[in-house]
Amino acid sequence: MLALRNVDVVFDGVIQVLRSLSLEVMPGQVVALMGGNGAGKTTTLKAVSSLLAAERGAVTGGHVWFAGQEITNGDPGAVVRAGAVQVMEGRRVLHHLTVEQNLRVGAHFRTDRAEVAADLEAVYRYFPRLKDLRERTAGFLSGGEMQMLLVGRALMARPVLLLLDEPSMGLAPRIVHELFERIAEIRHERRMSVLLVEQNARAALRISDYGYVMENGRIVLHGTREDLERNEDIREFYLGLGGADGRRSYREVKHYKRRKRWLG
Amino acid sequence: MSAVLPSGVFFERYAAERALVRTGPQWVALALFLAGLAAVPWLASDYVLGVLTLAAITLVAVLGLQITVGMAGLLNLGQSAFVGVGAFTAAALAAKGWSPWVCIPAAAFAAGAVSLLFGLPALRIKGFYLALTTIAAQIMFPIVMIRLPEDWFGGLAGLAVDPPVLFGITAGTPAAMYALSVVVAAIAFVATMNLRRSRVGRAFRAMHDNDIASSVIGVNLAKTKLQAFFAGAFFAGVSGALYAYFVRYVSTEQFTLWLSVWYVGMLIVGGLHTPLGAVLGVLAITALHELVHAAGNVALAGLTNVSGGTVFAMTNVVLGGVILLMLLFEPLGLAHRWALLKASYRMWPYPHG
Amino acid sequence: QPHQYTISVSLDYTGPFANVMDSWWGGQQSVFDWWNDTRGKQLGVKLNVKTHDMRYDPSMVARTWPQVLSQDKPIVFLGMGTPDLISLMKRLPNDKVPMIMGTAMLGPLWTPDGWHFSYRPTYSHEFAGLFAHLQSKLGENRPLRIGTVSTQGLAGWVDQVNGVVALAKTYPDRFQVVSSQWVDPQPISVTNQVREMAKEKPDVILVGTNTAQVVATAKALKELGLKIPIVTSSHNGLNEAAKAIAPADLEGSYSVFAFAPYNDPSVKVAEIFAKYNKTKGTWGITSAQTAGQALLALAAIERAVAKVGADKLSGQAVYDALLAGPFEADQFLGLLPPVALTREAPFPTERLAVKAMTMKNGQLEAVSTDWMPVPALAKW
Amino acid sequence: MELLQTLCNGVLTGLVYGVVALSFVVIYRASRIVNLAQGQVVMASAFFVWLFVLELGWPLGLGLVAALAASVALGALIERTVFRRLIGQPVFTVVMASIGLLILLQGSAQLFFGAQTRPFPQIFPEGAWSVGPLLFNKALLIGAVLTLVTSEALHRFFTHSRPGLRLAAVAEDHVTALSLGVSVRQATAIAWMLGTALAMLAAVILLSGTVLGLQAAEIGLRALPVALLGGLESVRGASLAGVLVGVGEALASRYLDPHTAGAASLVFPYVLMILVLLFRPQGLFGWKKIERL
Amino acid sequence: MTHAVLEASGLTLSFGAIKALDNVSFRVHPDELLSIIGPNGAGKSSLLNCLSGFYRPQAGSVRFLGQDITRLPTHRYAELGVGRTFQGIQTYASMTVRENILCGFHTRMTSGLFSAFLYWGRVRREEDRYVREAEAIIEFLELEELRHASVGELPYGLRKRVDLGRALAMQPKVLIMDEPMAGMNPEEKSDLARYILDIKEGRRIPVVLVEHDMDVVMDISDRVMVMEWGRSIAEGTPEEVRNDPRVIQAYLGVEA
Ligand SMILES: Nc1ncnc2c1ncn2[C@@H]1O[C@H](COP(=O)(O)OP(=O)(O)OP(=O)(O)O)[C@@H](O)[C@H]1O
Ligand SMILES: Nc1ncnc2c1ncn2[C@@H]1O[C@H](COP(=O)(O)OP(=O)(O)OP(=O)(O)O)[C@@H](O)[C@H]1O
Ligand SMILES: CC(C)C[C@H](N)C(=O)O
Ligand SMILES: [Mg+2]
Ligand SMILES: [Mg+2]
Repeated sequence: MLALRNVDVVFDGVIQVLRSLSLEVMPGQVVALMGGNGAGKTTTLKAVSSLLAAERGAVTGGHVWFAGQEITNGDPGAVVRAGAVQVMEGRRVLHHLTVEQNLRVGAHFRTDRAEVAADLEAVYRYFPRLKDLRERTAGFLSGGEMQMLLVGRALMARPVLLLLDEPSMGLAPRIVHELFERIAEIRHERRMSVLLVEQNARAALRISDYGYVMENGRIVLHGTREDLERNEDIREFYLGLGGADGRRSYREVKHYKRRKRWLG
Repeated sequence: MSAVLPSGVFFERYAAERALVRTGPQWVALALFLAGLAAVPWLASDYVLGVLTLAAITLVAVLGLQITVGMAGLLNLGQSAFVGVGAFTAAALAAKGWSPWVCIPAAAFAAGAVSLLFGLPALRIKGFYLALTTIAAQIMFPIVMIRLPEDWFGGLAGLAVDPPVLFGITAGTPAAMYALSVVVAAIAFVATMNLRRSRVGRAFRAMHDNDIASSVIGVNLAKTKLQAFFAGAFFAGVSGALYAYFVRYVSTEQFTLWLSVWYVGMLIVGGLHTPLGAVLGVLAITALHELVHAAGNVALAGLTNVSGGTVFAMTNVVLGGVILLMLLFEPLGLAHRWALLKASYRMWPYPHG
Repeated sequence: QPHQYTISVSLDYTGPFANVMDSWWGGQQSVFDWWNDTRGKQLGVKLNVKTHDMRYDPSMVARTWPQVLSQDKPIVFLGMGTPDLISLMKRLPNDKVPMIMGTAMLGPLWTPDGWHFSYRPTYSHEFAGLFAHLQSKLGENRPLRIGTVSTQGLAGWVDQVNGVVALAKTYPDRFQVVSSQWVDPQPISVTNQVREMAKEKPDVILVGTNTAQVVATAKALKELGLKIPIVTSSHNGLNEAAKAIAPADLEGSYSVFAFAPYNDPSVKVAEIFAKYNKTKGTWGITSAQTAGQALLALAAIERAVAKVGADKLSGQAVYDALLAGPFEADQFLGLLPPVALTREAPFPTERLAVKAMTMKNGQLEAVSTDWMPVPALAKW
Repeated sequence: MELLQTLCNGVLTGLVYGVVALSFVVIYRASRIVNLAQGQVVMASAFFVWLFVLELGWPLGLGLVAALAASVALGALIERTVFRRLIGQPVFTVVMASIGLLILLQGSAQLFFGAQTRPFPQIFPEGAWSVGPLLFNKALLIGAVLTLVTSEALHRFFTHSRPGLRLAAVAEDHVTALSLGVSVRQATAIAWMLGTALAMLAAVILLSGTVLGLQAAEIGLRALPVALLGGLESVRGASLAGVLVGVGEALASRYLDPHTAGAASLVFPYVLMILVLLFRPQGLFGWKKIERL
Repeated sequence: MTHAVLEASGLTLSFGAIKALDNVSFRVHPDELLSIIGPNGAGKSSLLNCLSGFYRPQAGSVRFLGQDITRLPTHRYAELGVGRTFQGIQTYASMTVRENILCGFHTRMTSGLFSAFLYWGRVRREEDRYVREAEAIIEFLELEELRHASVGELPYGLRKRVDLGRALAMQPKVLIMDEPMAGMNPEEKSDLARYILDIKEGRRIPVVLVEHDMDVVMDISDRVMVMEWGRSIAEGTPEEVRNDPRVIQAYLGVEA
């Protein structure tokens, strides 16, 4: 489905962010991509969706394959039409359009009107709150409402590969829970693959088949969900599970830095 | 991109780190540069001297624009009207016998004061819409100037200006005007750099990046916007005063929208995010302008069958083209190129940070 | 070997007057080439003409001037328009270079003791000459009713109206300004304004600004079914306007200037232009006006050569020659009336006369074969 | 009655401003580009008309079609070489680019066509129709009708069609539009082709039967306040604001100019614009800026 | 519990038909960390915006240290000592980390336009002093490596930290934070939690925290207020709130 092979990404001609990164998503698979702040997760997604150019960045080495075609530094429109849709971080709704118009823009290239209408209903079913807000100007939504709208809008494109950048950010726990259930559900319904960048690793891993961990623009660890859930470091740093027993309270975190790096 | 210093250079005090000139080699370069500037009158022809003088005068106005547009993010397409206000003020006072020590500051304050009038809409109007109110300043400028009583600013006729007298010397020669303009431009440059690294300059930039967050941080947006307009026009006023002394006559036709557009063009080419951009932009555009002009005059003298209009239309074509090319290939301007060059030199031989 | 001297010329190839520059420069260039070929040879003088594109921009003039001085060392400078005047007026007496203009002057420049000269008075003087003529032809004893169309914002345009207003104040029994309309420089329609003005029953409408306004005014008159002659200045003469509208629509309109109509058979310069012109310009009002400018410069140079000798020409010598009494008309090949310059004004104030052309049956023809005298005007 | 005539003339003139303003709006609405060089684009279209109809002497209809094609081609060229490459750049950069374009086009027009004034073909009938005591300039009246029809059609296109929705997304934010697979390139291309076609219409209405010179570009500066007054995002707003400005200007010219020696009508559009913007910073019908924390 | 630092009473705010806040009252006491939680769109951010002067409530009042500040202009809130961080990214992208933090000192510093041109004497000394203070914050937030990095190029999480630094520079008497933990992994969250606790305990600045991460909220809050539909529906210790059936139903879901 999706394969990145030894991808390097450089911004501005001088700032290298991804270093020989390789990763793979199989059809129908949910793959989690984890890593600390600045590891390059968002950049990885953009390398796939070809949105680097707008920020003066480019893939300078390696190849990106999607659905059997090379899309390295491709045209974002073509990538979307081929079925890979990114939900960007930063709540980029179309501010002056209504919620429903935002959703419709998500399906702007589809000609199957009836299906689009059905998908719209489906999105409202996944996020009932959006249905209440359908006539609302999107720029006035609350942070979490925008986040729902973004995911809904991406679904309107009927993606075969959904690139989710921290979808749970800013969502209430109940909604996060529901969102991940939805994703799991939709993925089964539509045999959709998902590349999921998530800080909420517990929730993410639960619906993932496979996971990658990034540091400093490189993949430092990867494996099946079971492998990762068993890994000590993952448990500690991503799942927030201290050692073998349960969670350590945030109140008890010590002052000194304990971070252990996989790579220098 | 963060500033990369040559390895081995570090600072023991924060103050030293924030100084404008920081390393030994930088001091040497600065000294050489100043010596070069000082030597120009002995090396260059009167025309070149005139060109450099005008470049220095222009630089003052463009530095002002860098403050309003580059730092504070308030698009100003009426800078030449403010230059005009300065020029007329200086000319009127000079005609009454005041010395440049009075005329130049007065011009600066007058231009600043007028800019407040047009800055007021900025309290509500944002972004591109604001640019239009500054164009309005530009359009109203000649209409108002001409209608003011003749003994204020000369009315239709405009005003003649005598060469400035400084320290008892009449600065009528090209070399003296050059010296005056370059010194003032240098002061303006240092002042702009200083502004940038202090409280008010930071407030300008903060407002530029994110105005509503800034207001919650405690920046009084209304005041800050007016300050930004004032500061930019203040420089324009100084530039106008020098211009009056240089051309020795002021009339409304000299301060056109076209000129304002040029100022902005220079800032774009140089890079609007740093005062260095203003310097590079003014120098680059002036040089290019002169080059095209010189080539045109040669062609006109040599090839009598070439229509002058054709040759000289090239000025606009070349200069407009350069602005576009810069935006396409180096939207951050020459200053950014310069910074990258320095960085890659310092990090050599490693291509990426 | 002839003695070589330089004359520097200000042109505008990239500013607002670029459209007429070929003819402009052609007028000067052909006269100078002719002179070098003929009288110059006899006198042992060769004039090198250096052109400078000043873009009609005062700062360009200001920064080019030191170079002109040091490299060209001109004995005369031919100015082009207001920018040359305003940036150089104050400097010329120090630099000892006389400047000769080909354009009409403006009221505000009417100052004594300058080194800048024109054979033409102000635009308003020129209009006054025609108005006086028209008033005398009215057939009844009443003032000529004048309407004006102009634009605020450009000093030169406003001044033309001011001068005519001053004229009417000086001779209330002969002239009356009945309506002044102010319009956009590139108006979409001036029908409203012209209709407003028509209520005051003007005999003529003065449009001094630009061709676009002349055309717009003519169109408005046609739309309103009115026939009122339009009076224009030399630089946007009727032939420019006639490019856009049928000559019939300009029937009866005037163009006025202080030199002879270019197509007047008595104007010998036309032949010189035909022979010597190297530009793409054509013989017309513009080239006639600058040929006159060159001729005045040459007349002064010849007089200076006679006085100081071909080897000692200088700016001072030419300046002295300019002020050494009237130049008679025969020096100007039929193009100019006698020119009498004094220290009092940068242009002749005595023996002033103008000629005008009018559109008759679709053809431009001279209003009168004689020079029309200009009523005396005080500074306004 | 005279007042009525003044008002009618104001409306007609205003709609000429309106059609130029419309060309600003269309480009903005489809691509978020504020093109300060729009006056120069109008001038360029006018030169094309002159070229085909008068210089090459093609029949009027054919000449106009050719000029339209040339204008649209120019628009496409500008889009390809400049604005397509600026996709994703801040609005500021784009405005600056339009300033560069302004200078470049002004120079190029002089280079290719020269600066002399020249006739412009009579495309609409000359003269005026009289309706009762009122006179209507034929060219302006036809132009006004064309303007209104075009503006209504464009309004429908932008608000009720799927491509219109796509353009709205682009006008909102280039990067977001890209991430949705909306082709920003296509949108800018459409914007420019529509924009230049409108400029061509504006040139014809504005200049029919008058003179053409490099100064024709100044219409851009007259129409810019109109575009902002109506709101840069509003297609209908452009013609309405045009009417407001036209009528106001006509009244100012009639009642205020005699006392201000012509200053009033010259500054009127700008004063009106500033006053309105003080109360509605987004213009009469523009999108209100959304500020959230 | 003596007098309140910050006190809101009867705050009501609607946008057209939407009631973002409906008669909300609460107090923030000295040395306390008050968390506000609630479903998306409940009105939490709107409430914070009222407290920091960005929104004007249509009814009700905000009192700060005993003074009614409801009608003061926005920038005066900061001057008086209401500091805040923002939901999403609101840092200054074109400035360095240190410059961002220095901006926080805006109301504390005094130099004006003309003295800035000169940058001499008092201005210079003032800059020196505040750079030192900024460095203290940089050290506290462990941003030393990045002090000269341009914030626009920093990843999300670090920008949030810069945001906090800027708020600290405001030398606030109360710190308001809107979803500071969003987009962070547990490790980063624990760092930030530590910072927040240090701020509250070390600097004795009371904190108002809006956050969706229940682990964090429950661990570090002294008191929790729950909002729904613009109203406050519950208030109490984390323990009380966690077990409140209404809260579970509206907000936490089955999970918690
Ligand atoms: N446009 C850009 N120009 C320069 N550097 C950039 C740019 N975008 C990202 N970077 C750098 O690339 C690195 C990776 O950023 P990226 O946004 O991909 O991280 P991330 O893993 O998504 O982090 P987060 O979890 O905070 O979202 C960061 O160090 C960042 O500074
Ligand atoms: N400026 C505004 N204009 C119109 N409606 C607004 C505005 N600000 C907020 N709202 C509305 O008020 C309601 C509350 O929004 P608010 O941002 O306060 O929610 P929140 O509790 O912070 O939610 P979240 O957890 O999702 O950020 C929402 O429905 C939102 O659409
Ligand atoms: C070229 C001339 C027609 C210009 C105008 N009369 C002037 O002196 O500026
Ligand atoms: Mg990210
Ligand atoms: Mg919120």
